[in-house]
Amino acid sequence: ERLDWLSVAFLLGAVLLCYYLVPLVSLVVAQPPGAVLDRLTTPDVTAAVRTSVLTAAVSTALATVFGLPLAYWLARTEGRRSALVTALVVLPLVLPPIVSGMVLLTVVGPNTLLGSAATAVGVPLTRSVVGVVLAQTFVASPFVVVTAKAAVESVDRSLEYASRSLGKSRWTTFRRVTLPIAWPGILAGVTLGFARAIGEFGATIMLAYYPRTMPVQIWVSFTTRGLDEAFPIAVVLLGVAVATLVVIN
Amino acid sequence: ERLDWLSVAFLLGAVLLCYYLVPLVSLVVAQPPGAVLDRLTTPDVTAAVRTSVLTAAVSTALATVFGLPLAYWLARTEGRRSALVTALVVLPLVLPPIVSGMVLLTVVGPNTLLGSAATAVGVPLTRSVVGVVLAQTFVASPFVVVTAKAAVESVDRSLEYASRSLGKSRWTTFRRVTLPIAWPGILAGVTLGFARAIGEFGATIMLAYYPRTMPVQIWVSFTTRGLDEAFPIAVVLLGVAVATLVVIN
Amino acid sequence: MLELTALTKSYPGFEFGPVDLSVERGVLSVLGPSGSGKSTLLSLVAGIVSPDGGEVTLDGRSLVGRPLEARRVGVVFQEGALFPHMTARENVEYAATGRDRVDELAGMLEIEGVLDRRPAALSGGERQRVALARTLAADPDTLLLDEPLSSLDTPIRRRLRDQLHDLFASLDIPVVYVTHDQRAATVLGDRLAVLHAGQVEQVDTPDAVLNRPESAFVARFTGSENVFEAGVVEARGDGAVLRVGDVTLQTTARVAVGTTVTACVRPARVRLVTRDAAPTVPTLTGRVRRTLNEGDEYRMTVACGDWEVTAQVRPEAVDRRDVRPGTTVRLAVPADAVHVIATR
Amino acid sequence: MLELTALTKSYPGFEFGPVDLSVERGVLSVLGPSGSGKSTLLSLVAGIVSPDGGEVTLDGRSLVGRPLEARRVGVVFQEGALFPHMTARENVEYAATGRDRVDELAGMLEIEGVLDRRPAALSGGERQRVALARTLAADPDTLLLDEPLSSLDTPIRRRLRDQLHDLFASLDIPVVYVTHDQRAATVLGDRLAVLHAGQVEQVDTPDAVLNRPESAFVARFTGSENVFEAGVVEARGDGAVLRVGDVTLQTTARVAVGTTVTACVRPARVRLVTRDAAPTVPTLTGRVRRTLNEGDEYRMTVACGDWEVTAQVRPEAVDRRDVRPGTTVRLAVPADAVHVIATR
Repeated sequence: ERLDWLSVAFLLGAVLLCYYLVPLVSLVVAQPPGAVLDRLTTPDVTAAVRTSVLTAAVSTALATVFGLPLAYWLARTEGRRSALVTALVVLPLVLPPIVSGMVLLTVVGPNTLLGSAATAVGVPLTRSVVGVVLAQTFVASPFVVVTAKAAVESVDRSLEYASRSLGKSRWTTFRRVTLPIAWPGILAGVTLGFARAIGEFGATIMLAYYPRTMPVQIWVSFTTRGLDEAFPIAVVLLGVAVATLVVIN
Repeated sequence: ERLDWLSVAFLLGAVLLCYYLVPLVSLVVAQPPGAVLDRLTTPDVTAAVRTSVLTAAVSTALATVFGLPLAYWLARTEGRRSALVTALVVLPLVLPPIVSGMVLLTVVGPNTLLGSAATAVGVPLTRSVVGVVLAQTFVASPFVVVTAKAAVESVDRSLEYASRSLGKSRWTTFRRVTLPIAWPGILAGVTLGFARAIGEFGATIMLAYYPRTMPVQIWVSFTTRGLDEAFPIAVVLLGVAVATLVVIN
Repeated sequence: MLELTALTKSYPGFEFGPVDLSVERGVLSVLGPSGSGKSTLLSLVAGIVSPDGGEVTLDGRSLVGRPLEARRVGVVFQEGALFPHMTARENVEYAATGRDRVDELAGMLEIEGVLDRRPAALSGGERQRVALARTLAADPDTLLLDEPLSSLDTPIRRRLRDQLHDLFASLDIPVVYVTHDQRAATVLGDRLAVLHAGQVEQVDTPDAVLNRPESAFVARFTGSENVFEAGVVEARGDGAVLRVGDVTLQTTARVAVGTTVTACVRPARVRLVTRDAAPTVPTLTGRVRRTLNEGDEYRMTVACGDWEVTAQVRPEAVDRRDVRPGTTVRLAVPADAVHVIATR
Repeated sequence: MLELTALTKSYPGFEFGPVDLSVERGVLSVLGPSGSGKSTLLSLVAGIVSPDGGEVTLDGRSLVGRPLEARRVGVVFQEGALFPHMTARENVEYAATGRDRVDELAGMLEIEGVLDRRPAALSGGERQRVALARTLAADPDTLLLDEPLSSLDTPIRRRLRDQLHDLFASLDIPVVYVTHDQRAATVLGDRLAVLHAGQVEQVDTPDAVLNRPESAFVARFTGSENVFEAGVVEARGDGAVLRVGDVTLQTTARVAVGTTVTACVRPARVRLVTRDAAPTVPTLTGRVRRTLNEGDEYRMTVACGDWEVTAQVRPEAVDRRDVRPGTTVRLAVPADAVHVIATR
């Protein structure tokens, strides 16, 4: 009887694994590599790759610069206030991206105060690279904050106390003790943030259908010219995902 | 100088928090509650809510049934094999949802072996409730596995050894020791999985543009009738996200 | 001089203080069980937590309100708290003013051979010595140590204890040594403070605390296992006679006849009178209940009527037949070994 | 009877065994420093890890290959491993066959008063007693204990040690008591195995291991701090004369003249000869280097020429003037206290 239970459990897990594995393999083998490579150089595809890499890099940089201090503060503060702030950070994480796009539109959309003002000075916040960055930052930065927070929390506080009791300032302590030890975790967070940003679809399509990022281009290709046209970009994004896994492990 | 550094850090964090908070508040106050409530009862909206709740519930159930054994195995196994399997589970997590939709289409799409066979017996795997469930399960189940894995890992193994050395089987040990202790973490994982499933957009729109789930309905409303029509569903999804936060804390 | 005045801190379910303590040059051992407030005391002095009230001064300047880095308080944390991403040398250099100082400290603490290793590659004793070197490298005005010996194996612990003893003698700053181990506290402290439930129960020289405890808690925690209630039946010029059940004991304490006292005797002061000894001293007669062989000594529990007394005796000083459970033996308790803790 | 035969297990960087051990009724203490393989030994017997080779049998049946739950091996884990979501009573009931058994064990281990508490609300000593009750409730065929006393404060540790001593005497199953504490090992074990680097260095009665160690490691780890190399300068009918530097010592060991030996002396066997004593026994003269006051005894390091010897003396047995560092003192080392570990 014990064996039966184990077998069933094993089987269930194996089915789920196959459900992950088979489609991924299928994507890679569905099309001859030559055809995929050829299509990689079409103008639509190269433009999308350029837009995505640029915007994801900027979003990740913003998320890191604004997110790291917040992560440190959350990791080193206890009590209600910090729990509330953590909840606020996690909220964009559990919010459907399409809703994230909507809520951003209510603030930076073309008919809003902010949106029209920005358009007037020549920096439209929607249908622009800025719009893509705004969408990606909203969706991806919580990953950076949450992961970096966990990384800082894993650094024993007594190491920080030890450093400061040796006469070193908070800043020196952060730079020479906390940061180097938390670095692998922070790097994982930044990498996850980049992966999330470059794959962002729901919020981006609401804020900036154009200029097309890779996910939006997949959608456009799929709806206008069928699945085949979307393959090269999908393979690129799969490559980014695999690279992400390699970095965070 | 130390003060300056702290102030700048504080400022950066505060800006990011505002970037999360302002749009969320804006969503809620942008429209008079009465108008939102009125639109909640239109047939499009109620159909979308029904489809989403049903499919997300089924997907979460599938993710739990198939994912828990896998999570337990991953939590209690060390070495290369387990690290590889973990990577495979995390891959759908870092893969852009639109790509997830694509890879699923290569296996269950209408022109595939599996897809056409299923359609022949009357269970189409795309443009159907089944399609929605397939998309949601692929995207949401890794959340369940990863979170449940962490929950089981946090249960001290010596408790399991103690139970078994008292003559209790693995199954009894799991049921009476591991599961009750890991329960809050597992529940958090299941809740996160549900939130992810109900908010799924990229993969769903590839596999099943119809029947419309809430996120797809937002997109359709937005493109065909403007932002206003999308508000009630967005508020519902925001409510789900907040409820998720409450459960996992 | 390090001075704590009316220091208080409250946590949910735990009140620390008010605590008054002072350490001039020399070592103050703070001894207490887990949960007695030892860590709180250290955290308050180091600046890791802020007190609710009271004052901490070091050489006259107030420390309260100052950040850790401005206190010049050196702390050796329980597991060393070495920076894991630096070698032992880098750890010490992090704090040191010059390279010479690193080499000097490495020589003093005998860690020259392990300076290029990361903390993970050090043994427990090496880790603690590197931590000590790092703390001293910052040239602190006082030194706090948090149970540095607790996780070490006996021979290494004993060796490091010897080294600490010699090191402390060479320092001329106040040292606070926090521990739950009575031996370490006694050996290393010039004075000994016993902490219990957030309060200092007694501060004195180790000998005074061990032999003249001021509370039953201090008595038990410092090894006076025989704590008992007794009636005073006779007063004498040189002390009094106590009665415990049907046993009579002499004490050098001057207590009034008719009062009830709480008294204690260290097991090491109870002697087993050999079979053939002449009954020159007053003895008690009892039956051996349990004998534990601790290696260099026997720890015997003897029932004298309804008073159960523990004696710690040297194997070479007793007849082996006398240590068997069930045997009837004679015990001698010197009058100056019977310490009266409290009268009522 | 529990029997381990040629048991081996290798880990990266650590080889356990081959180990042979057997325990009939009674208690085997396994003493060793951290990293010596104590946990591995326990895990192999309990079935938590599988051996690479060798055999474990309990009352004749082989345990190797059997899952934990089929072994009937009771384990008391280091911190108790109580189920945190159950009360103490539920923990014991989890393993027990009947409610009567729970009450009986609760009475025996004096935990009746805390049965309705969750583990988090128990003190360290209570936790260990509940864990013990839970293990015994399953009615095991052998009992393994992993350092159950190590995290307790001294008075509670001593009390639980006494209880364990009495409890073990009442059990008629083999008991393996694993510890790094020489006193606990000596007190509780009928026999004592010393583990070092995955190997059993010696198994014997506690007295034999302490007084006649078979290796320098065993000597040091069991408290014979004075381990030294000496030349045999004279053989006698009742032993030999050893020379350490410029000091002469007598031993009862029969060793050949001209050989070099490794010998040891327990500090407790070195006597400080009082100033006014007649020089009837052969004595060494030396200068006191360091004196540590451990409370009930002084631990003195005395330099006799270039031989440094540690003596553990009772305060009441010495002249207080003799314990000051720098003083010249006389020491007596009885011939039967000088144990020869090895010749070469």
